[in-house]
Amino acid sequence: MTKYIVRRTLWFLPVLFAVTLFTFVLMRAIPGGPFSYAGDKSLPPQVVANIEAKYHLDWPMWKQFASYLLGDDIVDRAAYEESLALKRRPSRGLIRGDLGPSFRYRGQTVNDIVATTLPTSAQLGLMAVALALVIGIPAGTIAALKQNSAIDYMATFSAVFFASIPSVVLSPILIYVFALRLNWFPVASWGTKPPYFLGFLPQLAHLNLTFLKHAALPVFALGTGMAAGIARLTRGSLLQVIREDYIRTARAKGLKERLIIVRHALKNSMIPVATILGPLIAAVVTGTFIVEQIFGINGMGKHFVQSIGNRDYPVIIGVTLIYSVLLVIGNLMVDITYAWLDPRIRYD
Amino acid sequence: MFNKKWSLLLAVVTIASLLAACTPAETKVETVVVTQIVKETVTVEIAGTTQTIEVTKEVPVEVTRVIEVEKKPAFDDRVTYDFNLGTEPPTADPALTTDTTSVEVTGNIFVGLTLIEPINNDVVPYLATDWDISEDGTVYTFHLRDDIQWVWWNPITGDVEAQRPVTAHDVVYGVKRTLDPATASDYSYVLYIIKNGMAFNTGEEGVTADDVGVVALDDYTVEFTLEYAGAYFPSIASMWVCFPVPQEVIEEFAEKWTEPGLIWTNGPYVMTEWVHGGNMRLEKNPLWVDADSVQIEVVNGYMIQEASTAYAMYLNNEVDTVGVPLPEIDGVKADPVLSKEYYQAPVACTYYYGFVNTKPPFDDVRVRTAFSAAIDRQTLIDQVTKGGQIPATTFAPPGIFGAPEPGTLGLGYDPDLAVASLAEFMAEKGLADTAAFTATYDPVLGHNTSEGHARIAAAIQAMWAEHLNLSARVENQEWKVYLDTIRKDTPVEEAFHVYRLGWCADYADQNNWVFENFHYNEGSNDTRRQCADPNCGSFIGPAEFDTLVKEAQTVTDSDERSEMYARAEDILAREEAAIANIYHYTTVAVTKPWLQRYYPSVGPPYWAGWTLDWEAKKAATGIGQ
Amino acid sequence: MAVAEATPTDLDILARKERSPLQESIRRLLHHRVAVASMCFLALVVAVYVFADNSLFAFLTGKPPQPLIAPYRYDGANFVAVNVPPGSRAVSTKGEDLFFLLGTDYLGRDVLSRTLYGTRVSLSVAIAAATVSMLVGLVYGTISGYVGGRTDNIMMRIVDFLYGFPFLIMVILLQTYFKALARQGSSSSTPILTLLVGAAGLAVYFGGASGLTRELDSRHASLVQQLFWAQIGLGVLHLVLGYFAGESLPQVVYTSLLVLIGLAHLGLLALFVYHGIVQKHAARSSRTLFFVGEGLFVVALLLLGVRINVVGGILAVNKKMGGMLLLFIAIGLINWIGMSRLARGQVLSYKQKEFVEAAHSVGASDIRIIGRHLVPNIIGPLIVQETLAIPGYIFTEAFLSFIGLGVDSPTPSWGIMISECYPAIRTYPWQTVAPAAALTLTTLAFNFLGDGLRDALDPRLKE
Amino acid sequence: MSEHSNGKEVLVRVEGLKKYFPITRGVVIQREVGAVKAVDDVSFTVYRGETLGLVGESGCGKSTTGRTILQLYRPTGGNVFFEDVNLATLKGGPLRRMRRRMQMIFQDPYASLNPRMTVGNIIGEPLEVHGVATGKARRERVQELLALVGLNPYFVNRYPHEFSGGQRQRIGVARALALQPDFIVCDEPISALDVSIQAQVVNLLEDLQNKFGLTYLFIAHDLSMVRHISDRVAVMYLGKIVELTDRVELYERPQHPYTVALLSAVPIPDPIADSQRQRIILEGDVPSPANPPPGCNFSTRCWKAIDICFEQDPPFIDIGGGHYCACHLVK
Repeated sequence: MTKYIVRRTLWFLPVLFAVTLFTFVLMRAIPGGPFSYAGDKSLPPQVVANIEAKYHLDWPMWKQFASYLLGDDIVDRAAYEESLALKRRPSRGLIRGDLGPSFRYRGQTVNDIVATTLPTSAQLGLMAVALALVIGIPAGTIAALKQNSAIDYMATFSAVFFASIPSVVLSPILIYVFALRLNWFPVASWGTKPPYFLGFLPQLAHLNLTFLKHAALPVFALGTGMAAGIARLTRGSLLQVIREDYIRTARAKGLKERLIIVRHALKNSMIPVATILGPLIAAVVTGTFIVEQIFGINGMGKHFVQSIGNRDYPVIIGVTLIYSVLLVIGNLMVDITYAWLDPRIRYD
Repeated sequence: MFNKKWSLLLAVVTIASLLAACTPAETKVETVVVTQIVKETVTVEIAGTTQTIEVTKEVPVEVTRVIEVEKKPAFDDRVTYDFNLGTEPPTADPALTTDTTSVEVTGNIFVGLTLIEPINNDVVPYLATDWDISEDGTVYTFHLRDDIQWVWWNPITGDVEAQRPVTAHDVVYGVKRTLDPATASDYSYVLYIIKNGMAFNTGEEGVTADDVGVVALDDYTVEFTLEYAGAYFPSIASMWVCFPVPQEVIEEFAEKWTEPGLIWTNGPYVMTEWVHGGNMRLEKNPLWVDADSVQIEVVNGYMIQEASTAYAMYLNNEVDTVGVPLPEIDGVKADPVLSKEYYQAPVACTYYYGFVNTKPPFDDVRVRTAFSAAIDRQTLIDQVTKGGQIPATTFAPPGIFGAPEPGTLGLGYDPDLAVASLAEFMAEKGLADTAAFTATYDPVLGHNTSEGHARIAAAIQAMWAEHLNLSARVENQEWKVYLDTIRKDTPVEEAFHVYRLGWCADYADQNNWVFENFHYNEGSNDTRRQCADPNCGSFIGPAEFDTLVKEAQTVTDSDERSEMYARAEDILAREEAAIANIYHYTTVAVTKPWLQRYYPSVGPPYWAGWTLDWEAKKAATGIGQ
Repeated sequence: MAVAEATPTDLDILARKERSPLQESIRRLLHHRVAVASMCFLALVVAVYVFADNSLFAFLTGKPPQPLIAPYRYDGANFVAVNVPPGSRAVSTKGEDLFFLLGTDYLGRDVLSRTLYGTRVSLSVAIAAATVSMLVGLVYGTISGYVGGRTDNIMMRIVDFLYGFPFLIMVILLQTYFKALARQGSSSSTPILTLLVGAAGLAVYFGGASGLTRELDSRHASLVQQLFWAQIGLGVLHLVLGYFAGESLPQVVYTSLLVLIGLAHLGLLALFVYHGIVQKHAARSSRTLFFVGEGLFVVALLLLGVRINVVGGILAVNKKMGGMLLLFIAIGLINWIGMSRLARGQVLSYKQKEFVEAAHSVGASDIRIIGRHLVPNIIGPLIVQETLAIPGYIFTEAFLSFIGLGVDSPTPSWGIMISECYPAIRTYPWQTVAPAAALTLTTLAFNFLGDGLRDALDPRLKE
Repeated sequence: MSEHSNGKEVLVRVEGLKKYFPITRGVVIQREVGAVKAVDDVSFTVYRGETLGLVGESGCGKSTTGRTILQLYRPTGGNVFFEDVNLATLKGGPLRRMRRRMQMIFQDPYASLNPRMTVGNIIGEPLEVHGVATGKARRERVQELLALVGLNPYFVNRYPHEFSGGQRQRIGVARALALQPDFIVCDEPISALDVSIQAQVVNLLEDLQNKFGLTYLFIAHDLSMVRHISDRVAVMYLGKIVELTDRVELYERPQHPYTVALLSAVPIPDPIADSQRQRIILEGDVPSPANPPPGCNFSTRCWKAIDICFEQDPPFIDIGGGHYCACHLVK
């Protein structure tokens, strides 16, 4: 198992390299550069040249990529020395964890941006996933056990219904009803701010009613759709599992129905749920643009969209990479969870 | 098996709650790591001999700040103004500032040499008490006040501490830093009026920072030498690119110097918190020269991008003032309470449609005239934009020096003229009807992807259809791609026939408007005026407009300048019909009754001049109870 | 009157077509009430899709399309009736009496009409993305699973690679790129380099072919000759189309012709290689010349096609479709990954079955085995999966519209309507409610249909 | 056409046939770390018109041998001559043309028929592939074949799931016969069927052999059925043929210890004789074909093994009268 994990982890490297290269090339292929205009004003070419020289955009593409990957000191020692002399941050390279400077937010690095926004998104996302699991699994289980009953139809219908409402519709409705009409929750922003506990958890001092109030609406907006999906999956796979022979055997043994469901059926029916959980967590933890945008949450989601609009190359690659890392880790976790849920699966 | 898991969970929960209960959370140490480059002498032994080597190292310097966090955060009973900044300010460094959000921040924490007074747009003394102009108008000598201090906000105590007075050397440093190519400032070109400014910025051989025409005659006198007599230089001196900045802080912390706890400022406000992308908090500078008259003590700016969300926050009493989103304007005007809080104020910006003057059929002035005159500006404002904007017939809006009164000159809505011009053109080209016109030229109107622009484009498309009886296609492009497309060097086949653009004042002078935008070779000239070929590879030569706006730069008599600009505007909009001016912007905002504010048409809002009835706000919003 | 001239014989009754497994599934599906209701709803949506206006007939007559089911055109602005609530009446500037059942939007466009027209984009995106991802995934997964071994290994590594790619960012990047291309591609000039490559290829090819005709025996030589002239003919046709007919032919016809020609090139080459005549009977030098020249020639012609024709054509079609085509490609291209995994897994399990070996042993070709034996057996789960993925595609379209990367204005899609109007949800709720309801109902229907299909194809689930 | 010394005409000659399945390791770069030697150097001949039985435990490589002969698996080494054509070197079209002359009947009647095709299409597929008959002619031919195997000709439009196991196997036989082949590999065609049905199918096969002069390679693990149908019998153990001779000879005078053990396990339909005979119980498991023992493959389980058995692989030689055996102890 350990060997398997190590091997899979090594496999990350070429994947991440490919993601980096692909994003690097594709975004540079898109017309429009990061600096030719300031707002509506087209800048004189000399000014643009100064800025591009600062960020080494005047280098040939391969060199920019090498510098992004390995750092200025390896790629061009002279330029590295010059940067130091000008008191600039030279690129230390992706291999040393440097995601580069932001072109749009001068003075901030991509690492700064990720450190500020990823935790917020992660808090929102994880709470939403937790909500989805807490609602989805019991709802799906009950629906499966009472198949074709009124409860089942209700649960199934509401699950499909909630899975069919886009969050861009749900979110303004939530704001209108719960914030403006009922005044229960604030309209926007997030209840905690950096520095974060352990780098991503809210500070304990901030963990209070205000935090929960700020979280309530966006978590609900994000969580219901997922809960609906999980409920459907749970129901479907549980229905399949309880028709398997070993469940019949367990019944024949005279085990208590609840025990059968909890100990035998549920665990096995969680495999499809685990499958979607990996990419799902990666997706919500890195931020969902719509919910964060409408609720004014300072998460990473907006950078997925805006960095492309700004042609903020390092931010585009940075957020893409973070997302990819979470995605591959998520997928690995799924595979490991598989092994735990289904002892027949062995990796070696 | 189950019990084990549950007990584990229970244990985790217990520990967590214990942690929560035990953590004193009274003080919190926060460190900002700043990388510094130092040279070190290291002694090493190589093959038995001792050698001294100089080594360059990056040393992370930890700047520690301790923030007191009270257990029960007591209510901060200071006059607090909450508002929405809209976005994360891309920078708080005056040399790198380009956008309005950053200008709002830098304008309130730094002082410029001069100030564009927010009500009348007059250039008034600020850091400079007065200034002398040489006979030929090329040398400006500013005399500075000596009582403005650099201040530093101490993150440990929360106090604002005086560092040293702001001097002429800071101004010189600031100007030269902006022009230094290594700074890579976007707006450095604004300072090209200063002698050798352009040469230094473009790295011309043999030109160094010392050659730039700015010197400190003494600690409180600074002298600018210009390339030519520029009557609008005092306006430029109000801009952020000329701000004095603290050399020692910038050199110590490099790019990170604008972070709260590090930054030195000299304006009415100090920055005390900046959660990037989240919010920014500024507090009154108690050491500010005019501190007694500054009433708002704390300014809290959110960075909510979604206008409808920000508006909902206003309705929920979470911000004190907010721009009204377009779809809400009718509702606000109809609402008995909100209509009293509603205000629309002119802003020095103009929305216009540019014609690509080399792309047929828009290379013919009659077609341009027809398309411009067929736009019913007032109906557009009433039906679509709704914010009480001013219909524009000329380019520069009121409040800009040299701007004619809207509606007096240029070209506005004139359906008869439109029809006549087009008919004349079509008769000459032998086009039977407008269907033939459309089939021949397939005119395309381009705008960057945005709902507001789409609405305006759709409305104007409908107006052209109604008055000229011809259909133009509308295309949109993503912003950066759009900017690439509308440049004058884009191949003409890829260019639109008509493109939309807006322009806002950097400084309150016509030079920033007609010259910088439309001068045939020194302006950006996206309309391709006076181009010898469709792709604008060379020029025909200066026309009357170009001569006028170039000469007006150096004319010192303000009446004469105004007249020259009025003539230039009339040529641009009517005789050449190079562009179709559509409207001058307004701010459309609602403001809570407890806030008294200004709406400056040029430059940032200065909170120092505003007042807020704190008791009324507390009573209305229920905070602090 | 003659009674029963031809009575059906008993034998005919015996030989009647029996119910296939597919028919069984359809029968089960028809007993699934919710699924049937969903299908009825979707049929209605499709009807609206087709008959929102008479563009089908207008295409034939060449007249501009007129609204059919929809009361008005989707882009008909009415400045006399901006933002009016549902059930309002107004008189247009031309004196027409207007009635807006679901109100109007910020330009006075009829919300009902726009919602009805909106089916075109949303449903097209759904169907096209599903088809693209299905086809690509099916072909890729089937090849990978069927060929197996090293090929399978490499192909699956590629899929693993793509699995780590962030789907949404890629769509955003791709769509930004495509949208940027949309204007630039319209005027690309003929690349000199391509022409040079083509000329060089032709020369080398000519040398190789003439060498071959000398060295080969008469039967093979004539084959080479025929091939050569066929290639030249295709090339000339290609160039003529590319240069002269490009403007006058309808883009769709023109583009598909060019693609066909390109494929024909490759097909001829493949045919030739397949027969392997050249390898056996000719001198090495002529052989190399022939193949290098042929390759260069084909590459040059294809490049030429891609540069001035295919891309231009696709962009033109895209423009006609209001920007939808590239959206399909972007969404479909990325969603095939899961499909290919599923297809491969299915192929692997069926490949082991003896009926596949049986087909081999009777000498069936690989194509036949895949087409007749594998695909019909594995297609069921793939269709279910694709149906359940469709709501996701519709949401993706809505999301892309939200960030301004959807179809071009004024073409209405539900996503665009929602994202344009939701800021006004407090003031003019009807502008959001109509498209949101349409979107929700459609995704609901697809979800239920997917559930029903799954039950029908896997009867074990139903008790 | 080669004539064997005994005057019978050779239809299929297998020489040193090998089929190894590689074992690979590695995620990115796959390397071979070993091979499962499913068929390891097998040689024998099949005479025209005879039935050659091939028996052995499951997993010994019988089915692989059959499939490799038909080139369903490409051999790792060795030659397969069909008449004078070496199938192992054929590819593409020529091989496909050869397939008309040799067919296979599969073990599992449920898995060997495509559930999505009608019986008519299943049986007609070979005709279609080789362009023998299309349209009406094809349909008539299919009905003929159905009748031939004892099914109602009007079942052509039915699907496999509507038939019983025995009927399905008849469909499989009909498919194999469609191209009128010379040689049919029967891969345990009856082991998945009920006992009552088994006899019917075997009888059908015998009838067809008589009618069309077919040659069978009859693979089975059931010795009694092989005895019934075969003319000669080959015994396989761990990828190798250990003994090959006449049916009578083999059952009367088995030489190889493995054959002896195998035959001792066959039930005799006489309770007294059955209770009196000596049964040899083999100890241990069959070694892994990925890692066969050095020397004789059977040495690990042979109760007669001597030193040389553990060192040298015994040659497969004729010990007289066409009786082949691979054992150091049998000369």
